[in-house]
Amino acid sequence: MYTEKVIAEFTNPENVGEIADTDGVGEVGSPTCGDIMKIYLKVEEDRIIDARFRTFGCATAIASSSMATRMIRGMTLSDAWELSNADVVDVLGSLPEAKVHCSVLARDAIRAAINDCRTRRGLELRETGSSRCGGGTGCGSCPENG
Amino acid sequence: MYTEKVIAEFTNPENVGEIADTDGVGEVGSPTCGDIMKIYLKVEEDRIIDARFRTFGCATAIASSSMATRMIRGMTLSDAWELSNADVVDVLGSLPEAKVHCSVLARDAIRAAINDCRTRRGLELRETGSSRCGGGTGCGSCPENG
Amino acid sequence: MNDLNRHPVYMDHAATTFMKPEVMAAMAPYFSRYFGNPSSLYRFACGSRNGVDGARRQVAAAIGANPEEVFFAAGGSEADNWAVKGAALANRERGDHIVTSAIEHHAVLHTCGWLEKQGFSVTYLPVDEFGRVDPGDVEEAITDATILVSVMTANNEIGTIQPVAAIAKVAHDHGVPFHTDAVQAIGAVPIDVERMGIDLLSLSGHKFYGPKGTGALYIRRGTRIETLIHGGGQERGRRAGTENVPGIVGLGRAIELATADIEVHNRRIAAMRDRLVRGVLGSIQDTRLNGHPTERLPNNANFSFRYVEGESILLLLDARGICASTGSACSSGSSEPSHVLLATGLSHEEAHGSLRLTLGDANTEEDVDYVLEVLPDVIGRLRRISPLTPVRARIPEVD
Amino acid sequence: MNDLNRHPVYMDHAATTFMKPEVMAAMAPYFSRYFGNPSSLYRFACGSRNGVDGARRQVAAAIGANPEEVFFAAGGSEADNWAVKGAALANRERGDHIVTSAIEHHAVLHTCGWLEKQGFSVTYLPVDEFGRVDPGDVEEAITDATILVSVMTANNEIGTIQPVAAIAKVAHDHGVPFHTDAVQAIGAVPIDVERMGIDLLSLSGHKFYGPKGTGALYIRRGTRIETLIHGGGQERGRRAGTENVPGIVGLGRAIELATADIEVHNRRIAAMRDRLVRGVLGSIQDTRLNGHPTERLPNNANFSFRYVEGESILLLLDARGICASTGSACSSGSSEPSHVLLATGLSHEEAHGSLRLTLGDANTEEDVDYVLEVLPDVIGRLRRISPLTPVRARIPEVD
Ligand SMILES: Cc1ncc(COP(=O)(O)O)c(C=O)c1O
Ligand SMILES: Cc1ncc(COP(=O)(O)O)c(C=O)c1O
Repeated sequence: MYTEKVIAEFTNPENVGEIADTDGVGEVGSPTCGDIMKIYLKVEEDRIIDARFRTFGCATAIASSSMATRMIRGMTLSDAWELSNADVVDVLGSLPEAKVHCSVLARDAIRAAINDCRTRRGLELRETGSSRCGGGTGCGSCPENG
Repeated sequence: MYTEKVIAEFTNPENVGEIADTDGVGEVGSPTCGDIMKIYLKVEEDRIIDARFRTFGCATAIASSSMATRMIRGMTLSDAWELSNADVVDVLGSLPEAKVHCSVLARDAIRAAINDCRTRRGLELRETGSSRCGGGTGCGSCPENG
Repeated sequence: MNDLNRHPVYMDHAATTFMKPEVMAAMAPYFSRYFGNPSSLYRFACGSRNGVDGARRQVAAAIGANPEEVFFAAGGSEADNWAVKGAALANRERGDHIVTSAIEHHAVLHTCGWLEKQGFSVTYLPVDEFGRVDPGDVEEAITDATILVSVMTANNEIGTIQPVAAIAKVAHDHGVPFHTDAVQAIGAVPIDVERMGIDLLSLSGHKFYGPKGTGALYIRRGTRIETLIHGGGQERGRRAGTENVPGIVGLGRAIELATADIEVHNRRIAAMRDRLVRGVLGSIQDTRLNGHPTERLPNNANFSFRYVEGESILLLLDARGICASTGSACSSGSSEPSHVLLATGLSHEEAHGSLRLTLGDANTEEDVDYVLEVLPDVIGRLRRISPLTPVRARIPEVD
Repeated sequence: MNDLNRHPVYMDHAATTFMKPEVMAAMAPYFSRYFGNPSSLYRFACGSRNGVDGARRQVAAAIGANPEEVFFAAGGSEADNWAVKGAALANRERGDHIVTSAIEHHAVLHTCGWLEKQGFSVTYLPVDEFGRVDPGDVEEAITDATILVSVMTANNEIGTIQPVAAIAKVAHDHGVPFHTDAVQAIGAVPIDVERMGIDLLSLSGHKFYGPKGTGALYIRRGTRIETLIHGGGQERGRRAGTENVPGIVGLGRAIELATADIEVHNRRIAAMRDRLVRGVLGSIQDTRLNGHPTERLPNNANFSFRYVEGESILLLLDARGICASTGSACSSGSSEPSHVLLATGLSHEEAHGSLRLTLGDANTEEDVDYVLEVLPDVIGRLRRISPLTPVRARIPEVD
C-alpha cells in the first residue's frame, strides 16, 4: 500500500519535538478527526532555520510532517507558505489515493505556524485557505467533515 | 441419482413390444407431458398371462413399465388393479423423490388396459382414480398440470 | 455394455469444465502461503493484494476493459443477479421496464421474475427458429420506461450467438444501458466491451477451465448499478466479502489462457463438432440440429431425436461412459422441457427429446468416433421401446 | 529494524486464516478429477455430488443442525445479506421492523441500511462498555411489526460473546425469528442451533482455516426467507449458481477440524492470549483492554493505547514483522474510527488508538514473547511523536 520511501520516512521521522524558544507554532486537526499536527518554527529574518513537529495520526500524517519540516528548513516564510501538499507528496514518491488528503495537514500546520509568527511580529494574518475541523481535512473520519 | 437396480431395469427392460391379439390396451400420458405409456395385456379367464409395453419417457417411466409388466404377469385382473406405484417402487428399490410420481404412470396404464379389457368383455368401467393429462401425472412438466 | 472402465468421454463442457493444471498452479500459493486478507495493511498482505490486482488486469485485458471496471463475484449467477437487479434498482426513479429475451439463462429469467414481483415490468423477446433475437424487436420493445436491455452473448443450450453489438446499439440509441450474460461466450466468442457497446457483462470461471465459485461483472464506468452484497469495502465498495483470492487468481489465469489462442482453439473444436454433427445427422433419421447453423458456439451440438425422451438418452449414454446433457444442467431431477427449445418453436415432444453435446479441450477425434458409434444404437434402442416411433424408424424391431 | 527475514508473526486470525493442509488435501481431488457439475445426471457427477453432500453433513454436525437446513453460500457477507434481506422481504406483509445491534459487522449493518431505504425500520441496540447487548433491550425494542432479530454470536473487533440463547428466547417469545452472525464464533464458541434457539446462522470458511469465498447459511426448517441469488435449482432451489465444489468440500473439512477439539484448542489459545494481555497491560501505561473481561473469544485481544493512532501502530509493527489490525480489516485505506469501539463508549481518540491482536493455530509462545518485546517500543516511539502525550508518558524523551 505505502511505498518504501513513505515507510522509511514514517519509521524514522526527522525533526520530531518542540522548539523551546519558537517563533511560531501551528496546530491543526483534532482527536476526533484522528489527526493532530503541531509544527514549531524558528525563524531568522524571513528564513526558517529550524522546524519541528509533533503529530498524532496515521503513517501519512507522520511521514508528511517529517518531510514537510525537512523541506521548509532554510526556506523563506513566503516560499514555505506556498509549499503545497502536492510538493510533499512528490518528494515522498506517491501516496495511496485515499491517503493523499492526509498530507494536506502538513501544509495547513505550516501556514498556521507562519500566521502565528506573523501575529507575534504584529503582522496581519494571511488567509490560510484551509477548511473546517480545526484546519485539518479529516485524515481520519471527522464527524464535522461528514 | 438412480440406484443400480433402476438403471439395470431401464437399460435392459423386459416385455418391450406389443401383443398382436391383445385382450386390452391402455395408454396414458401425452408427448406434452414428456411421457406416454402403452400397456398390452393377454388375459386368460381372469389371469394376465402376458403383458407388454411401449413407453416414451424418462428412465423411471421405462424402468417402472418394465417392472410393472413383470409384476402383473400371472396376476388376476383384480390383483393387478390393486398394484400401486408404491409396490413398483418397492421392487425397484428406491427412486429419487422428484421421480416417484413418474412411476404412477405404470399403475394408470395398467388400469386403463384392464378397463379396455372390461369394455371388450362388455363389463362396465372401473373408476381409475387417475387424474388429468390423459391419466398421466406429469412425469415431465405438463402444461395442463400447471 | 458398461464402458466406464474406459475413462468417461466428457461432452458436457457447457455444464462445467475441469480446471487446467496451469490454473491450479497459479492458485496454489494463495491458499496457505499468501493467505493474507487483501484489505489488511501489512506488507504480508501484498501477496494476496497483488494476486487480486493481477487477475483484475487479466480479466480486463480479455474483454477489452479497464481493470477498474472489473468486479469479482462468486459466479455467473451472482453476476447476473447483480447486473439485472443492480441496474433495475439503481434506475427505479427513471423507469420500471426491462427488455430481455425468452431464452436467457434462469439466472437472468428468474431475477426478472423477482423484479416483476417488486413492481417492474419485463418484456421477454421471442427468438426465431434458430434462437436469434431480432434487434428490430428490441427497438420495438423499448419504451420511455425502459431502464435495461439484457440479452445473452451466446445461449447455453443451443449455442446460438446473438447480434450483441447491434442490440447494444439499439439500446444506446434510446439511452438504455445494455447487459449481456457472456458466461458461455468467454473463450469462444471474441469479446470487446468497447467495440460491442457492452455496459454490463457477466462471466463465470468454471466455464473456461477456471475454478468453480468464481466470476466477474464488468461495469462500464458511469453505469448506474446498486450493490447486491452489502458490507465491507471490498471491490471498491461495490461487492462486500473477503476476496476469494485463490479463486480470483485462478479466474484471471484461466481467462488469459482461454482467450489467448481463441481462433486456433475454436477451429480445432469446431472441426470436431462439425464432424460429430454430420455423423449424427447422417446416421440417425428424424433428427434435427437445434440452434443456428453457423452463428453458434464452436463447441455446441444440440439435437432433437424424435420419439424419444432426453433423460433416457442421457442415462443410456452414461451407461456407455458418455457424459452429456439435456436441457440445462441446473435443476436436477426436473424434467421440464427446455424453455429455450420451446422458444425456437419446437413441439413439446421434440423439446423433450433433446441432447446437448458440448466439446472441450480434453476431447479427441476418438471421443467423436466413440459417440458416433454409440449414439445411433442408444437412439435405436429407445425408439424400439417408444410407442411414438413409426415402424419405418423402428428397424430392427427385435431388441 | 526490519525483522521480516524472520517469518512474520501473524496475529490477525480474525481477518483471515491460512488454510490447513488437511483442508487442501480434502479439496484437491475436486478441482480437476471430480470436476463434474453436481446437477448433472451421469454417474461421473456423483463424485462432486457426494463431496457436497458430505460437506453439508459436516457443517450440520458442527452446529447441531440437519443437513437439509444447511445452504452453501460464497462467504459470510453473502450469508448475512441473504439472512437479513431474505427474512425481511419474505415477511414484508407481516411487518417492517428489524432489531439488531450497533456493533454488528458491516455485512449486517449496511444490509439493514439498504433495507431502511426500502422502507423498513431498524432498531440498532446499544451495548454496554464491554460490548454486550442486553436481552432486556431486545425485549423493549420488539414491536408488533418486528419480523427479525439479528445479533451476532461474537464480535469481530473486540471479541465479545453475546448472550445469544437469551436473546433468541426473547425473540421467540414474541414470535420473531432470530438470526445470528456466527462468522467469528465457529471453532471458538460451541454452537448448537437447537439449544440456542437459532433460526438463521451465517458462517464463513476462511475464518476457521477453510477456503476463502465459502460460507453457509443455516435455515431452520419452516423459517420464511426469500432467495438472494436467483437462477438454477441448486441448493434445493434456494441459492442459484453452480456449486463451488472444492470450496464446499474444504469448508466441510475445516469446520469438522475446527469444532472437533474446540475446548482443548480454546484453552491453549486463551492461555497465550491471557499472557499477551497481562504483558501488554503491565508494560504499557495508559492502555485499556477493550471488550469483555471473560465473555470474549479465546483468541481476541483488543487494546486502546492513548495518544497514538492505530494505523501508525500497525505499520510500525509491520516493519518489525508483526501482522495485526486496527478496527476491522474491511475497508482498506479508510481510517474511520471503529463503530464498535465508539458503541462501547470510547472517545474518538481512544477508538483511533486501537490495536487488535487475534491469535491462531500457528502462533507460539515465542510469538507472544516477540510481540511483548516489540510493542512497548512501538507505542513508546509513537507517543514520543504525539502532541497528545503527557510528559510523564513520554519517557525517554530522546528518540
Ligand atoms: C462477524 C463477521 N461477519 C461477517 C464477516 C464477513 O465474512 P466474509 O468476509 O467471509 O464475507 C466477517 C469477516 O469479514 C465477520 O468478522
Ligand atoms: C448462460 C449462463 N448464464 C449463467 C450461468 C450461471 O453460472 P454459474 O453456474 O457459474 O453461477 C450459466 C451456467 O450455469 C450459463 O450457462
